Amino acid sequence: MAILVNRESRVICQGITGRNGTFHSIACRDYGTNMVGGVTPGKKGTFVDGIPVFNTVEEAVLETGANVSLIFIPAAHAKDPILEAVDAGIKVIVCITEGIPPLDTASALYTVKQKGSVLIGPNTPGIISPTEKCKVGIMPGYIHTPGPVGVISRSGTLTYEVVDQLTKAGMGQSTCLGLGGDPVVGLSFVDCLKMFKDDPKTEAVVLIGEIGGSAEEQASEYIKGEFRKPVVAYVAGKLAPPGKRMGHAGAIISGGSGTAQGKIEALTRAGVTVVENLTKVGQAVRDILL
Amino acid sequence: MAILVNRESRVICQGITGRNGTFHSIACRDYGTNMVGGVTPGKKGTFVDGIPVFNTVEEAVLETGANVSLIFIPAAHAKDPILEAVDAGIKVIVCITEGIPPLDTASALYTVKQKGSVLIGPNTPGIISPTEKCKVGIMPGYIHTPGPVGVISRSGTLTYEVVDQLTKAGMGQSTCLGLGGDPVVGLSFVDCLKMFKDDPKTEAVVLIGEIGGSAEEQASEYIKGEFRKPVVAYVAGKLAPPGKRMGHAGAIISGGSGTAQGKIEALTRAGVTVVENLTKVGQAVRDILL
Amino acid sequence: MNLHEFQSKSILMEKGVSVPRGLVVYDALEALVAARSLKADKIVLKAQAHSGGRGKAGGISVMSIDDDVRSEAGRILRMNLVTNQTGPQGKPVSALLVEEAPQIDEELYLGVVLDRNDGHVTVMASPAGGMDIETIAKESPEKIYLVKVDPLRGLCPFQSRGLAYKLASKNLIANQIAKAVTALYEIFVSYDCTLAEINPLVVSGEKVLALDAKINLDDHALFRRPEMAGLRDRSQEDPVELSARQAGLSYIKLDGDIGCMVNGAGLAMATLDLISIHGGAPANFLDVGGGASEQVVADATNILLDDTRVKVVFINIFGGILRCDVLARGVIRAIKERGLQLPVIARIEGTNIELGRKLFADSGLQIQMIPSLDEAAELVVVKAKELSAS
Amino acid sequence: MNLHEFQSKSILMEKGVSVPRGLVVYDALEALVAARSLKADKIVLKAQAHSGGRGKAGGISVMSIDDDVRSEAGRILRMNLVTNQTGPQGKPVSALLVEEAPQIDEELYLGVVLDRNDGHVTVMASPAGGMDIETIAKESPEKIYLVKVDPLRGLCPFQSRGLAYKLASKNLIANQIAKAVTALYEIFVSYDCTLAEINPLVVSGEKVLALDAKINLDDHALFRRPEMAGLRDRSQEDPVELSARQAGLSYIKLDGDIGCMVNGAGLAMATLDLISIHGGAPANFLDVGGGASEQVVADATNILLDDTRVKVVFINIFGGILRCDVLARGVIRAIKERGLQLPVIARIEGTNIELGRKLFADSGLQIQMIPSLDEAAELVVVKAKELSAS
Repeated sequence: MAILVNRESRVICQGITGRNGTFHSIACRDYGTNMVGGVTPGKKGTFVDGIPVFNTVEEAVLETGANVSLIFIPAAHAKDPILEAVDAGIKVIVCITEGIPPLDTASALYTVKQKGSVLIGPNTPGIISPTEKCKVGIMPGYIHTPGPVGVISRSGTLTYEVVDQLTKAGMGQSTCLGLGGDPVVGLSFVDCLKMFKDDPKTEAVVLIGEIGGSAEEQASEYIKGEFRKPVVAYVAGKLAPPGKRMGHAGAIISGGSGTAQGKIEALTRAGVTVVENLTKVGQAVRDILL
Repeated sequence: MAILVNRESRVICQGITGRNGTFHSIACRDYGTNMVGGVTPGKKGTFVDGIPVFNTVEEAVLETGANVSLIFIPAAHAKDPILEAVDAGIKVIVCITEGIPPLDTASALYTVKQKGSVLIGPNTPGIISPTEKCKVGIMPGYIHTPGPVGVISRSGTLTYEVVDQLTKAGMGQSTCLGLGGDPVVGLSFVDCLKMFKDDPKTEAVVLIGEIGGSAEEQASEYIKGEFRKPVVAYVAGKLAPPGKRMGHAGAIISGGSGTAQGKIEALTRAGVTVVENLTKVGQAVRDILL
Repeated sequence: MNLHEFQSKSILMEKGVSVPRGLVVYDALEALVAARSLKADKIVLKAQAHSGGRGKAGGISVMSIDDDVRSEAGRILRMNLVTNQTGPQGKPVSALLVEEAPQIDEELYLGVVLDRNDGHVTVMASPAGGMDIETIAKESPEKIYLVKVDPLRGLCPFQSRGLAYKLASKNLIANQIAKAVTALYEIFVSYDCTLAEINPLVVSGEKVLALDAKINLDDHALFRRPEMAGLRDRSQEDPVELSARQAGLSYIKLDGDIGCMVNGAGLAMATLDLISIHGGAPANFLDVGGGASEQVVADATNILLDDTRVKVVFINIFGGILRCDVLARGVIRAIKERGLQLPVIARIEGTNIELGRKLFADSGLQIQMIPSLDEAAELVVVKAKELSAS
Repeated sequence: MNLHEFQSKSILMEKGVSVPRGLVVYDALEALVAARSLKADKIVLKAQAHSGGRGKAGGISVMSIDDDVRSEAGRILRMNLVTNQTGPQGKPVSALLVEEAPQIDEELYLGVVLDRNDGHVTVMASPAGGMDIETIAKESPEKIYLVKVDPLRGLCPFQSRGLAYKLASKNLIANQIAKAVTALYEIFVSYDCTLAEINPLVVSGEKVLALDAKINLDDHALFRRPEMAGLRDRSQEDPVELSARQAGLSYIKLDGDIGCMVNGAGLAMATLDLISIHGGAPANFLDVGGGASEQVVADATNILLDDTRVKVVFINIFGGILRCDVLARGVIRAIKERGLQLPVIARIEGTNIELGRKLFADSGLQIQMIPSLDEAAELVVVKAKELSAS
């Protein structure tokens, strides 16, 4: 078991004939993912290393029964393929693209939610379920190993770092996913915790947060109320530069939340084991589960 | 009992300080309607013959618990007040305004349906429930009388004509409503038939159709399948001028439906009593119910 | 409000859709000069009139540049174009479009309408364009591809692309079709159209061209596009219908001799039906509308009385917003101003009916008031027949 | 990309929002002439710099027209403006805005942001505008009115009106506020802003004026508004950060002496935290990004080595899309081109790690490879302290 993707997932890649699309479609298939097709308008009838290419997602779904899509489309045009995937009935959409104008993402996300699909990202490394041999993303597959730990992260490389530690500490992973680093993303910590709650193969969750927004604070509330599996958290950015202030409006809308210290305190109050030294996350999980 | 509005309905008028708004708000109240307020931006704190005026629908709902709105706003600006009513939680919106650009109506209607409200009209005489002493519209109240007949119509004056006949024939009405004469309207015959089906006080329904569209054909399908109360129908436009053809596109989308003869045949096949002479509708209902 | 083909094509061109090279001319010599300037072997002369079926009616000629273009252009420009859509009175030809006749490899269809049944703007496309598209729609509906557009989201690029790849496999062609689909949709919504249609959209070598186009605008939304008013061609409209519309009335000329004044489109149609049931023939459809003022009623009365074919006037009013007293005042004023020559039969009912009846009764005019609609209609027909016979 | 107050106000004016009459000047004499031309008793001189808190830092002066405007303007123009938002290095004053100082009856607040938590553009309004708005937001959140805008529907007129009537009861004022709300929202979405704010929006007699305005644009969407590039004021940006951005890097200067090169913003932040845990002080935040090329890595290396404050370089890379061999090649190339002066400690992991290690090992450069991140961070701090002490 795992969340969102598994052995049965039928995955297509939108933008498969581009450099990254081709590279990662094959890398995902090499990992074990059931890559059933790809989409590039005008390339119908061609193949990428044996994977059939279609003109539209609708066609790809009709021909292959695809239900998961991995998107590599340049940021300026990435809104349309997300909507195309939703309309074609794709239930899990993984958008790797970084730097999509946030208003485009917000608009696409509205339709995603309305139609009951799930958007992972944008600006995410994707999702991987080592227990299910299914990778839909760009993470280095070899650092993962099957096991009982779920990983949810707002950062790409930080996830790799933590997964690497987990694997080296003998703590395999059920599913690891990156929420995405853009201002607006499809999933929150809470959304994922709800799914991990119902996943019998997940015994503990690692939550990797960072400054900004209030996703960690919301996760704390949820964990305190309903989440009974152990959670280990790391929050990056205690020493982060103040960054560009968003005028008064940012402060008004955030109501003062968003600092690393505030997030760490909220998580601690919720009973989460918060690790301050990034390199000790793997050990902390091991201490809890073994 | 009745459909959509009743003795408990709390009605506001958007555009109450305009000529028609004032006239008909008072006429509705005179008929027995519970007119709890009106909305005209900038007129908060004033009264129209004792009815309090508010700046926004949100305020009016907060202060009066309104749940039905009657809209008299010029066509060029009528989309906004419909959305305002929906967002403020108004469940039944009666839009009298004629000639709203159809794309405006279509766009507003999308939100109306999404939020689970009901739009009567636009370009409708409104709705009246004689049994409940509730009139939300511009129909002459005195021609109505309480009784067991539901009336659904695509035309204003044609409804008055039929209601007058019904009353003179001793056949009172449970609820009469005009769907509206614009290309895009909020309710269909089928929507209303479903409500009349569940209304124990309605024993028969008069359906007043006209050429164009396929609302009557759809009603026929529904009646044949599920509607067990007697239905009397009149369809205007057998001799109608051919009108402006909508190029090929109109014919393609309608698939050939839309003529009075086609509608009459469909209704007849569904077991509806179709009256060809308008002046005999009242008598036909009487023949069936008595 | 309907646009001419050349006006529609000019809007399409602004939105980046290619059309055959061409020029609009107003006389035969101009047509010849235009044809030569196109430097094409084959040219086509197209009558500009608000009607489909122009080809079958002789309004479209494909010619060689060596043929007698001038005579043919003159013939078309002088035509009164009677098609299956114009009625027997026909339409004048307002202008002549002189175009190169491109090579035609495929004829496709694109159309955008607002589907009244579900309130969605609907984009239609078919690989089987041309004059038989309606038959295709009935007999092979699977050859018509539809996209229902979400009103808030609008048409997305992938939807245009999706339709395009159903019509063409070559990328070069599909991209041009997708562009035309997007353009046609954008025209439809930004101009508040009732119809935007390209039929046929032709594949001509490596190019995609709008060979014919029809764009009709919704009169109710013209206030948003005041600049479009200049494109209205009044010569294509019946002058009486035109002046009726300017007075705020909805008027359509019919073939009979009974002049009708009714309030509400539904009741107006029903009144025509009722006259017909009793064996009579209405001269017109006239809806004075819901909120008519005394002036509008007077204007309506004059329009009826101006029609020399009219033998009897039938007034059928069920007052709602329109009060019967206002109606009576308008009718009385108009008749008094011009002096009554025709019999008037009135059946009025509804708001302020007593006052209305009294005004008519006190007017001193010979207006026959009949309370029963059926009897009134019957009487009108009888009167009309008497006067026809005499 | 941030705009100056005067640039923001000019966009507001285009959208029909009134602002105080004023002129932008670049020297003191111009300021005097501008002030006199306004023919106002009271004027205000406002330093144009990308920072809030200008008033407290001495960058804003309200003066009588009879005061020594020229000297005061000169003082402000020569300032290095150090506010609570600029950091100790401050910001230069790019220009001076000379405005009439209007009568102020009320100070309101309007702001538009994208709420990251729910993905909705959010319009905020408060009757308690001015510098204390953040305190109000914390202590009296009921005084801040929010409208969450449906992304597909956009802001409706009734929503602007609704906010306006919460801020003002007089129709004349409320209508102007509603117009400002609509304008600010439209600016936010049509320019892809990260922030659009009017604070305060003042009621001045019967007029509503934007007394101060702040519009920041999202760099990711600038491709849609190429014309906005001309409004960028590079003098307000740190030159190193600027050149880093032009190289495709995300770089922020900090106060320490350990130069950091990391891939990924999260890992970069975590690396700073780790250095701090071990008692060290990073000189910068530097994220080379996910898909960096060899050239970008070389540029990043040069930026680190150019910084004279840097004593030790710490490379922490977990290769995903960025392959370790690409990283190694970029670092080696940059160091070989300039000759190595500083100790480099590298901890690399991830895609093509073996190849990366081999490249470093074979390079002949003294780059210390430490497999453990924690040990690497510890060693970097020790090295930096040694070098500081020596």
